[in-house]
Parts: sequence; structure tokens; C-alpha cells
Amino acid sequence: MEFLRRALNPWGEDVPIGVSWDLIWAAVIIGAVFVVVHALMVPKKVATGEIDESEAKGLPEKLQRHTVGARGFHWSMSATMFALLITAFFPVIGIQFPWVTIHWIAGVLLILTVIYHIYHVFAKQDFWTMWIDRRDVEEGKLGLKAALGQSDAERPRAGKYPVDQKMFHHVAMIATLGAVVTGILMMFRIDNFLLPMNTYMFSDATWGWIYVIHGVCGIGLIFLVIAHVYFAIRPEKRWMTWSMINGWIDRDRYLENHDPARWTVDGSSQRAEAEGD
Amino acid sequence: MLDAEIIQSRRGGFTRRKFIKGVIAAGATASAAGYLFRSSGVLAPMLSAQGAVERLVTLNVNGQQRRVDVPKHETLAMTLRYQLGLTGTKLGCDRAECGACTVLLDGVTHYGCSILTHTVRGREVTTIEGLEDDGVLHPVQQAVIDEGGFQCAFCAPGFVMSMVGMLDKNPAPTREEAAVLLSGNLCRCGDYDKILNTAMRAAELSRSRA
Amino acid sequence: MAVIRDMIAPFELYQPAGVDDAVRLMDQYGDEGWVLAGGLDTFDWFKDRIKRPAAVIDLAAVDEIRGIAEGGDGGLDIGAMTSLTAVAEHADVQSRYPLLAEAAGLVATPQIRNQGTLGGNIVQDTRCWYYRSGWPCYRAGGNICYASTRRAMNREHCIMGADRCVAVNPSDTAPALVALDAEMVVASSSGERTYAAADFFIGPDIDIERMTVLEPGDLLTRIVLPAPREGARWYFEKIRDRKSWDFSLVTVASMLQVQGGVIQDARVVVNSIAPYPVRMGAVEAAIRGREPSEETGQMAGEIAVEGARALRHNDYKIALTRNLVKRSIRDAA
Amino acid sequence: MAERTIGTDISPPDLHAKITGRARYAEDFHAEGMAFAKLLLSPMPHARVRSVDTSRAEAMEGVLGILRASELPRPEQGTREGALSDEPLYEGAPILAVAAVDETTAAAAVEAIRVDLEPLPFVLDPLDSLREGGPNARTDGNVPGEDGPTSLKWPDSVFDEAGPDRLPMGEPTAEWAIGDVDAAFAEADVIVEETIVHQSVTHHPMEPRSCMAYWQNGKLFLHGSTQSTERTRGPVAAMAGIDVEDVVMIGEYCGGGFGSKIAGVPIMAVPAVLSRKIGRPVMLRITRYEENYIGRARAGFQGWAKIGFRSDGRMTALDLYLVQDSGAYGASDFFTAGTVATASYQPENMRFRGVPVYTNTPPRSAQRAPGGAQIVAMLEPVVDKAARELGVDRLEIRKVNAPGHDGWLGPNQGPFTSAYVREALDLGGELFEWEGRSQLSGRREGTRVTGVGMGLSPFTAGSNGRDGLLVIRPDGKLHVHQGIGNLGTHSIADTARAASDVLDLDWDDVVVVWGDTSKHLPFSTVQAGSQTTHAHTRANHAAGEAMVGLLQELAALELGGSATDYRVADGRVFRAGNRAAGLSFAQAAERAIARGGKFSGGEIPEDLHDVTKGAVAGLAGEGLIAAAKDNYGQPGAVFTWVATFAQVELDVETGEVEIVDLASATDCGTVIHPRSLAAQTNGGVFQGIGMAKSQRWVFDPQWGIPFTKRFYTARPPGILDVPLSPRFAAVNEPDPHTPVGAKGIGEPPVGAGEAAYACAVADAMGGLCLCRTPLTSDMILAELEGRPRPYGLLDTHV
Repeated sequence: MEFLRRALNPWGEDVPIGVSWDLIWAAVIIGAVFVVVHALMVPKKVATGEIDESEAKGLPEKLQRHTVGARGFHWSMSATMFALLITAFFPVIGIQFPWVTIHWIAGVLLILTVIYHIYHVFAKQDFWTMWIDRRDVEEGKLGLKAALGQSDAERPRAGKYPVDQKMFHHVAMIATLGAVVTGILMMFRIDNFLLPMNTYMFSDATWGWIYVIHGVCGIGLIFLVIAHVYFAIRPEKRWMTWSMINGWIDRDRYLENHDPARWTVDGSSQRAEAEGD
Repeated sequence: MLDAEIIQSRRGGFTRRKFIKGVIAAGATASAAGYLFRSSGVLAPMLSAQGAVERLVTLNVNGQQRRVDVPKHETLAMTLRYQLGLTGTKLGCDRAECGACTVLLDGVTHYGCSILTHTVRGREVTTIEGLEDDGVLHPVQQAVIDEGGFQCAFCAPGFVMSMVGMLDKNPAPTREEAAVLLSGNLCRCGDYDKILNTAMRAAELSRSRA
Repeated sequence: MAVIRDMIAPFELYQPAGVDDAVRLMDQYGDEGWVLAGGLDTFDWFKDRIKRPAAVIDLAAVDEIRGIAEGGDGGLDIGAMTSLTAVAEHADVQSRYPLLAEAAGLVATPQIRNQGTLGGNIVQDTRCWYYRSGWPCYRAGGNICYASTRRAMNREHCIMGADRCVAVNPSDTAPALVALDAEMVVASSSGERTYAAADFFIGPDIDIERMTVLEPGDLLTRIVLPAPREGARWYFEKIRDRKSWDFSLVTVASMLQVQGGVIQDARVVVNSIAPYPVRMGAVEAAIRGREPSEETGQMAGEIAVEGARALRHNDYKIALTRNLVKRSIRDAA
Repeated sequence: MAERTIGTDISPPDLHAKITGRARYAEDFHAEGMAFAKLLLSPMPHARVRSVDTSRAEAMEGVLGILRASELPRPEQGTREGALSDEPLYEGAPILAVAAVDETTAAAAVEAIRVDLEPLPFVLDPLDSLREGGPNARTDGNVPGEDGPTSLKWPDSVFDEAGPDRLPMGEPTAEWAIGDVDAAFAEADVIVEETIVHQSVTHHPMEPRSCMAYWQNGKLFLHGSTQSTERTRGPVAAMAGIDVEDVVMIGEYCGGGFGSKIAGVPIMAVPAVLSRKIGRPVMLRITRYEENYIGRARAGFQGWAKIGFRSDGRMTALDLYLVQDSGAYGASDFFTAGTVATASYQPENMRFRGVPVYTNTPPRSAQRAPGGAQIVAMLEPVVDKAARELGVDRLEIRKVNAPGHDGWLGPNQGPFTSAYVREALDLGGELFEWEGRSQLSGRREGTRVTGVGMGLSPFTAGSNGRDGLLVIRPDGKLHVHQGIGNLGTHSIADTARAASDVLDLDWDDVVVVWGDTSKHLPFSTVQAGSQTTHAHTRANHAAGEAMVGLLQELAALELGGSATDYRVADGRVFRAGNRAAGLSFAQAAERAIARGGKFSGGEIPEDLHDVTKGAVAGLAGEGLIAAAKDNYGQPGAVFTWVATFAQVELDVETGEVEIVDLASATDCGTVIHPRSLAAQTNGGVFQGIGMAKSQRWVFDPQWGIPFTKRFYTARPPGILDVPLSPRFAAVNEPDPHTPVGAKGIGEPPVGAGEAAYACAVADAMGGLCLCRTPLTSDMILAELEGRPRPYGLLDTHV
């Protein structure tokens, strides 16, 4: 299998022009295999319902996990992401429609949501909640061992975000930023009202790598989206998925999965909602 | 034999017999060898697949049955020139743009450079060499002589063939009609005026002979 | 790698005797196969060594799709392998569809018309010289349109319908067939499909690598013309740099149904201004109920070029399109 | 008396072969064991070959050899252009060649070769190269200097001052002046000033420059397409690095040259040297695609003209500045252009300035009226504009300015041998009915507007001092040996008539020998610059007179009496007044062979060129042989003028132009072959119309690659693009300084056709001069519609 699509430029030089579309299928297959293997291998961690009542003291029934803004960001990002992936890859696999305008407009919307998100995490949220620290690494190691059945040790409770979710975030962040940055550059190559056409802004080899990166990121996102959707619908994670819809988790879930020392929730979800964003 | 041929031509003034001999001899050696596609290693892997055409074909050229080994991607102009020794069919562009390679297929003008030899199996191919009838010039050829047609004349065989095709279609064309029917041929000397004179004269001669 | 031109790369050759065999071979070879009709477009690609198929399926012996026959409902049924000369000179085509006879008769040169087929003329690839040079543009699977850059040489390119690629459809018969409301019959191993001529051509927004709906394995077999309309006036004009062997800069084909001095119905099609023959729906709507006069033509011309955008070197196409649409209404015979 | 052949139509002796397919052009020769060569062309407009890996190609079965630039003798003269180069200066420049048993293998081998190229800066527009910091087309410079190329840059202020639409005029490399233009402008009644542009265009002869070579007994036999046969040996010898005696050049037919194959072509070196290297005959088929690159092109101009007139239409001042697009190796068109302008207008004061700039585009060479056609096409519409302002008739203004027999040429203001220019203008005006037709100017019918225009085009048309060589063989025929080539002008036959007329011989008794240097051909002109008719009617006339002398002398020796008692006519030498007392040519040949000495080539006139001496020696003993040098003298420049008149109809809705009538008249001295003369004139006019109307060059500026590589993109005119019945007339006044009175015709019609078209189109546009070629329908339409021009006024190749 080829990883790159290459071509001879007008001067006969061999340059990359993009990523091999075969990788789309690779991403889908890897995603599917991951899902199947994970589904078969990793036992569903059913909620034990055992919580330390002492920790529950003073906590409201519903605890806010995601602000309206954060949820808004998530869902608009997911909408644009689906739009982008569909417009990018359906035509390649033979479902043809005029996709370019939708694609770049979705891309622009994605950029806006990302900008909002970046602003939001820096200005309103605690940037560090997504930071992977030493305890996350420990958590991850133990979690992995537990998952592989190598250890009976309980996986330690996470902060606001479990380490696997943090890792997912970072990988997705890299892929998205990669696609976004290259995508902005690519807009110089198409007719749009935002950026002037400047086809020869870079050398053709450089352009080729930009397209490769865009393709790699896009195809990577196929896998990431598959994995993400899979986890979102797994029964033991559905509470998290719900929290992305309604914003809160219940106290038991909180105590069961999160270490109050690492994620301090003060106040009720109602209060947070009242404050809004 | 080919050296002899060259020397002959250098001495100038072909007689008809010498010429025909030369052509046949060239055809004989060439079809054994195949000039352009003598086939070194490049064609070797190209063994015939099931159901594909056979390379050995019989062509009807100027009223003669000619058996030739034709690579599948060979164009008629190449076969005529390099396998059958009929170099009167010229290659000016090799892209169906200039008409120097014009030949008749069943009496209809075609660009010899842009049709596969295999495609013309079973059709009557006529080239410039096939126009003379027992030493008598075709009316079109005679018209060229009468009108002193052509300058460098590299386009001439193609134009002559187009005129032959034209007369078949329209035995009494106007100058305008002749121009349209000859518009698939290019003359870089720009001898179009004389060419049209020739075409009109050819029509006249052809009618008087008929 | 060095560029070699004017040498056809070797291939395997098939000469099937029927559509079924041809389609079977096309399926067998898929992307590696190439359908050869008249060959005037084909040999360019082959001689440039840009296309090097493993197998060529020569349709010369497929007689079932050659010739012109009476169709149902008073129309004509033209086999895709019918030569352009045969189309242009056919008595019925000349008398009932002069628009098509005219269009076919203006293709390239007599020799090309003798050999080139109606089907081939319809499905021919664009003549964008960047693409034809074998450069890795969008249409060739790459990531760039060389013809739309700021300094590109694009006198012959699009003023509308572009989407990254700005190449135009070069066919002379295509606009005539769209104007005549013809149907294209396509065979493949999964059976026969029929398209309205207008739907047969696709733009780069749908598929940047193809100009028609045909995919590997599809064969255009017949062109079906509906019965000629009563009271139809027609107009065809092809503007080109040379009067033979040239592609059009702009071509207009129109059919007007005029009754009582008023346009009842119209089909106005312009080619070589977009990647597909452009049916001017807004023009057709606007001229209905009006007299085919200079004023109506002027208005139609203005509507025709609404939204047209010029590239660096083809602004003239806007004026030319406007004027030709005007003429096609004013001067329809 | 035999019928005088000069002035009558003949059927050229090569015509039969040409229309039966027997005429063999270069690619029609096949030799036993012949290998095929293919070229590897540069994919970049300017590059340096870092390294070449031929290992994969060499390993291929059937590959016989590879030729690199370093294996060819380095050309030290002229443009220093080699057939192959390791520093390709234009996209498509041949880098190396591969020979293989067949072409398929050769092509596959070329594709298997890896060439590592270092891209170098390139330039397509001469003005870009003249800017400070602008790229040079060659690593050694951008303009020709005394010892090879040198770098010329103009300060930014020159460009800023000119703005985008006017030619920047910095320091020129060539400059001359007559009188004082500035003073003349101060007094002029009307001054016109224009930016003028002429494109470059490929010659595109029908026959590409294919060639086949083999070696026998140490001699190189080269079958090639060349305009001049005998004069091609020298360049081929230099290319192959061998003695000229060892070159046998065979070129019986040349499928068009137009200046691109004057004395052979550089690419001939490839089969010549490669066949020696691999020990087999080598055929190099040149494709149309390759012809586009290596087939030569006319040099283009970006220019500026300012012209002052007196109220009567007399041109008092001409100020001309030309920047020439010289391509990769240069051309001298620009200089000729300035000279030719004087032959049109005889300006009372003139300043000429010019800069030829190298660009990374295909090599230039002479193309039918090099420089002349361009300047005529560019200036004639400007003169029309002045005529309009002055209210002077456009034919009249040309007559006012045209040279008479006391006219002068160029910066040195030397004389012409003859100039029946006004006569030609009058004749053409009558033929075209100028007076009536010029009234049609601006007439509108429907969407079509009539335009009427004319162009007057001068060009050099002769030279002197060549040799003639005649043999009367025992077959009784006069064999005229012609070293000139046979490129379709019929000059191999037509100039032979000078000899047959001197000998008063029937044309049927003349055999023309040409096309193969092993047939003993005399020293000739290069067949270029329209010299041939003039130079070789003279040389053959001289040889004819020498032959008459020999016949008389021989007859006196054989039959008694003195030489002056004998006359020559009808294939006999006989005593005056008694036809029976004499010798037939057959008898004379036999007696000459028997006597030997000066009669059959044993003694050779001293003033002959070495080549002719060698030819005579080679023929010695084969008949009665007369060879002579043209010593008639030539007291001035030999020039021919062609005036072409055109009526066009311009469709204002499409910009399309149709030429509805066309007429040309010429002063080219004595008419030798009326039909051929008319054909050559019309053909030249059509070529000019093609350049003015449709033919074009286009490059992508980013990549430096041309797109007009095919006929359908280059657009030379077809039979439907020109009028079907052009008319023609010749003044037919002999040039008094040459025995036959004939001058050449090849070159000047091109500019005349181009100018007539440009002027007629401008006339149809109400006198609006676009002053550029080609004038395609899109440009015309943009102008008519008042839409933005899709090109800059100084842009070429759009």
C-alpha cells in the first residue's frame, strides 16, 4: 500500500500531491478492528455503586461537568467535523456531490468554534484540567494493566477528565489543528471570498506536504471519530455522554469516577447554569 | 538491398520499375524486421491475451493483399511507411492535424497517423502510390502537373488524396466547396490558391475522363 | 523522468463484435481498459504517453451501434459509433435536426468527421492545455488548477461553472444535443440507463476528473432524438480562431418554438464557457412570451452572462456569450 | 529558335515524383540495420545537468548507444548552439540522445534515464531580464556582447518613467541615426507615437527536421531536410568534427524551411555522430512536438515608434526603439528591422535603437523576412493612423515616401540596384481598385463592418558571386548542376532557365541535377534571404555564356573558322547563316570528351570557389563542361517590394474577421515563372496573415513552458482562413544590374500580408490601431466592447 500520492510536476520533478486515499479504508478498518477488539476484550466496568459516603457530604445531587459553552462548542465542533469528514471522503469513495463549498465553509465554522474553545479554556475554564500530569500517567498505567487483566489493582479515580479522555483530546487536537492550519492554507488555492487566490504561495513540493498533512489529519480524524463515537455509546460511559448533552453528572458518578481531590466541584449545576457563560 | 536503394535514388530519376521493385523489396525485409517496433525487450511481455487480436494481419493496400506482422499499437501511417515501404504517406504532425498522412479507407479520407492498422483490416486502403493506373496518372495527379501545384510538396500526397476523396463526394465542387473538403490538410507554404486551382482542374479532368 | 511524446505505449487490443462483449471487456479491465471509438481524442492521450492503458477495446467492429434509424415517437436513434460525417450528411438529420447537422459538420476537419464518431465527440475530454500537458492538476488527480492562477494562460477557459478546475467542455455536438433535448443511452454490465442530455454532462463540483456521468465500465451506445418540435427555429454558431481544426471559443445552440410571432418555448445552450454545456434556464424563462427581436435578444444576452466571472485572459467570453445568445434569439431561422 | 523559357510557366521537373509518392524526403530513407534515436528534452526552461544516470537504459535489451553533449564538437562560431546541451536554455532543449534497435525501445530507454537537473533562474519576457535584479536567460548574460553574452540592466527609473503601457527605453546595445530626429519632430505637422508589439512564432515547416545518417568508407552520408544542399556540408562537417570533403549531403527535397533549415540544422549532429559511435545507420525522426522546440522561431519585438510627417504625408522623422526577444541563442532581426524601415519610407531623419535580449524560449533564426515582416506589420498601421490625421490617402502616403531608383537603404544610405516601388503600388492599387474600395471603409451591413487596408513590404532579394556549372553530356542534354536546395520555390528549375535561354535551348533538353553533393554540385548561395533567384540566374547565365564560348571554340576547332563565326541555338552550335554546318550538343559532348582539357573539365577557371573546382574535377571527362563565376557586379542592394491590399469584414458582435478580397503586386524584376511567382507571393502573404490573425505563441509564466506545441494550438492558417482567390500582378521591369533582370520574392510578401490585414482590421475599427500581432478575435471584441484588455500593451505571447 502506498502512503502518498505522488506526481511529476511540470518540470518533471517527483513531488507529493496528497495522502493515499487507501488510507481512508485503513482508518475505517483500524477503527472497526479497534472497536471490535475493545468491545470483546475490555469488560464492561459496571458501576459498583460503592461510594464513600463521607465524600458525598455537602455535594448536590447534580454536579456540573460541562458548561453550556463547552457543550455548545463540543456539538458544533462535532457537527462541523462530520460535515467536513463527509464532504471530504464521501466523494472520494464514490458518493459524489458538490462538496468543496460546504467543506470550506464547515472548515471556517470549525475554526470559529476552535477559536472560541481556545479563548474559553484560557479565559473561563481551567486550562490545566486537560493537562496530563504525573498522576494521570500513573492512572493510565494502572488502568492499562487493569484493562489487560494484568493487575487486580483498582484503577485510581481521575480528575475532571480521565487520562484516556485527555489523551484522546490531545490527539484529536493535533489532528484538528493540523487539518485546520493546512486547510486555511489550502483555501488560498480555491476560489473563496475570504482569502485571495495565491496558488503559487509555496513551492509545489511544500504544497504537496500541506495536502499530505491535511489528508493524514483528516484520515486520522476518521479513526478518532469512530473511537470517540464508540466510547460515547458504550454503556459504562453513557453518563459522560449524557453530561455532554445536559451538562451535569450525578453525585454518585462523580464520586465513583473522579477523585474529589483532583476535581473539586463546588456549587450545584443549577447555579452554574444560572450564571451561564 | 537498402544501400542499393539509396544509391539508386541518389543517381536520380527513378524509373517506375525500379521504384516498384524497391518498394516491394523494402516491404519484404521490413515486414520481417519491423522498423519502428523491431521488438527488442519492450514488446516481449506483450503476449496476446485470450480473445485479443492477432498480430499477423492481411491488409488490402492499393489493391494488393499484404501480409504484415503489426504491433497492436501501430498506426496505419507507420505500417505503410515502415513495414510496407510506402513512404509517400507523410507524417507532418502525427496528430491528425495537418493531413499529410491522408489515405483513403474504402474511398473515404482518413488520417493515417490516427487510426490503428488493426482497425482497417478488411478495408481497402489507398495511398498516393496506388493512384496511378497502369502508368497513367490519376486526374488529380494530372491536374497538379497541369497547374504546377505545390511548393515544398510535403503536404502534396495528403492533399492529392483529399482531392481524390473530394471528387468521389462532389464531382463538381465550387471553389468554396472544394476548400471545405480540403480543409483537413495544411500547407505551410500557403499554396492554397494553386491547390484550389488544381482541385478545380482535377474535377474538370475527372469529369472529362468519366 | 524525461518526457517522450508521439510514441504510443504498447497495449493489448480487443475488437469485440458487440456491445455485450465490449462491456464485458471493459468490466474485466476496469481502470486499465480504454474504449476506442474514432480515436481522435484517444490517440492524443496515447501519443502523449499520459494514458497508458493495459488494454484497448476498439469498437470499430461493433456495428450494432453504428448508423441512424427511425426512433419511436417520430424521433431518430443514432448509434454512438456513427461518424460525424454520416450525422452531418444524413438526409433526415439535415431536414429534421439541422442544428445537429450543422454542429457535426463544424467539427474539426473532413478527415476527422469521417473517422470521429458522434459518441466520441460527446464524451471527449477537455482541451485545457495544462491538463493535456500531463500536469498533475485536479482533473488529473492532483491538488492544483494551473489554469486559474493569477498569471495563467486561460483565454480558452471557463467563465462559469468552475469549481477549482476551470476547463471547458469542447464538444460541438453536445450543446446541440442538449438544445434538442436528446437522450443518451448508456450500457454497462448492470444494464442500460438513459440520461437526458443535460444531465449527462457533469461539472468539477461533482467530479473533477470526469466530464460526463460515464464511469469505467459504462459505454454510451445511442443518442435518441425526440420528434422535432412544431414551429421550431434554430440557431447554431461556433466561434473559433481558425475555420477548420479548431475548438470553439464559445458555441451557442438554440431552439425556439415561435407561434404567432411569440416565443412559446425555448432551449438555449452555450458551450465552451463552462465545464459542461450550459443550459440557460433563466434566459429561456425570460424570453417566453416575447417576440424574437433584437430587444429580447439583448435582454437574453444580459441574463445569460449574469454571474459570469472572467479569468485573467477570458473576459471576452462574457461579451461573446452575451452577443451569441442575443444572436441566437434575434437571428434564429 | 527555341522558345525563351524565362517568363513562361513550366511544370517543375520534380513534380511528378512529388505527387506519386516517389519524392523521398529525409525520413523516407531506410538503411539496412538502421537504428532509431530519440532525444531526451529538458523539462525545465533553464537548468544545469548535475548528473545523468543511464544505467537502467543501458541495461535494456536493444539499446545501442547514448550520446551526450560532451561527445559533440563544441561549436565555436555563430550562436554556439550545440545539438545537445548540459545547460539547457529552454524547455525542450535536447540534453542527450539514445539509439536503439527500434523507436519503442529508444523511447523506453529515454524514459528510464534519470537526469538530475538543477533549476536555474529563467526569463520569458525580455523586459523582465532588463530590470535590476531580473533573471538572465543565460548564466553568462542576457544580451550579446563583443565576446559572447554580457549582462545589461536598466535602472528602475527607466521602467517607472515608462509606466506599464509604454516601452521602457534604457541604454540600447545598437544605435544609429540619420539627420536629427528631434529637430524634425519640432517641425513636423503630425506626430504619431505607438507602443508596438510583435510575437515570436515557430516556423513549423510541414516536414520536421528528421535526419538519417550512415558512414561508408570514412564518409558521412547524411539524409536531411535542408534549404541549401551544397552549403549544408560545411556546417555538418563542423558538427561532426570531420573534413567537409567527407560529407555527402543528400537532400533532394525539403519539406519547407522558411529560414529554419538554411544550411542544415544543429540536430543533424546527433545521427551523424551517433551512427559513427554505434557503427550503424541512425534515423532521428523529429516529431512535431520536438519541431516546436528545436524547429526555430521568428524573433518577437516589444517596441516603440514615434513618427513625424509633413502635411503632404512625407515622413520627416522616424524614431524607433526595438527590444528583441532573442530566444536562447539570439537573432539579428531587430537590426534588419531598422534597415527595412528605411526601404519603406526613406525617412528624412531617423533614429534607431535596439536591444536584443536572450530569453529561455526556443532558438530563433531567420524566418521569411526576418525583422522585415515584423517592422512592416508594426509600422504600417501607425502610418495609416498618421494618414488619417493628415487627411492623406493611405496609398498616396506610401507613394510619397517610397524610394525611387535614387532611393537609399539603411544607416549607410547605400543605393538600390532598382526600385519600381511606386509602379508596384500603382499596379496593386489598380488591381485592387483601391480608389473605389477604400470608399467602402466603415460600411456596415448587419453586424459586419468593412475595413480596407494595405501594406508595403520591402526585403533584400539577391546576392552575387556564386558559381554556375553546366555539362553537355553525350545524351545531348544540358545538365545544369545546382548546389542550391529544393525547398519548393522551383528555383532549382527556374534559375536553370538562365542557362538554357543563353544557349537558346529547348527546356525539354535541360536536365537539372540537384539534391546530392556526390553529384558534383557547384558553390552556391545558402538558400535564404531570397538570394537564390537573383544569384543563380546570374551564375547560370555566366556559365551559359561560358558554355556558348566553349561550344563556339570547339566548333571552330572541329569545323574550321573562328569561334565568332558560330552561333548556338536549339541544341546545336552552327556556323552563322548555315544551320547544317555545325555540331549537335551530343556531338559536341563527344568531341569535348575526346579533346579533354578545358572542354571537359581538365582546366578549371581560377576564380571558381574550391567547391566548384572539386565538382568540375569530379565531372571531368563526362562531357562538355562549363563552369563560371558570377562576375557581373552589383552596384547596390538588391531589394524586392510587395504591396498587398486587403478588404475585410469584421463582425462587431464576435470580433471575427473575414478577408473578402486580397490583391498583391510586386517589383521583383523580371518575372521568370509567373505561376510560381504568384504562388510564392500569395503563400508568403498567407503566412503573414496567419501571423497577424491566428498563429500564436503562449507560455505559462510560472513554469516557462509553451503550450502552442501543436498545430491546433499554434494555429497556422488553413485553407478556410485565407481568401480563396487572391489576385496578383508583377511590375515585371528587369533589374538593370543583373543579366536576367530577376530579383527574389520569398521574403517580402509576409510582411505585406501581415500589414494589409492589420491595417484593414484597424480600418474596420475606425482607425483604432492595436499595433500588435496576433490580433485575435478576442482582443478585437474586447476593444469593441470597451471591456478590459486581457493583456498588457507590452505583453507578447498571450
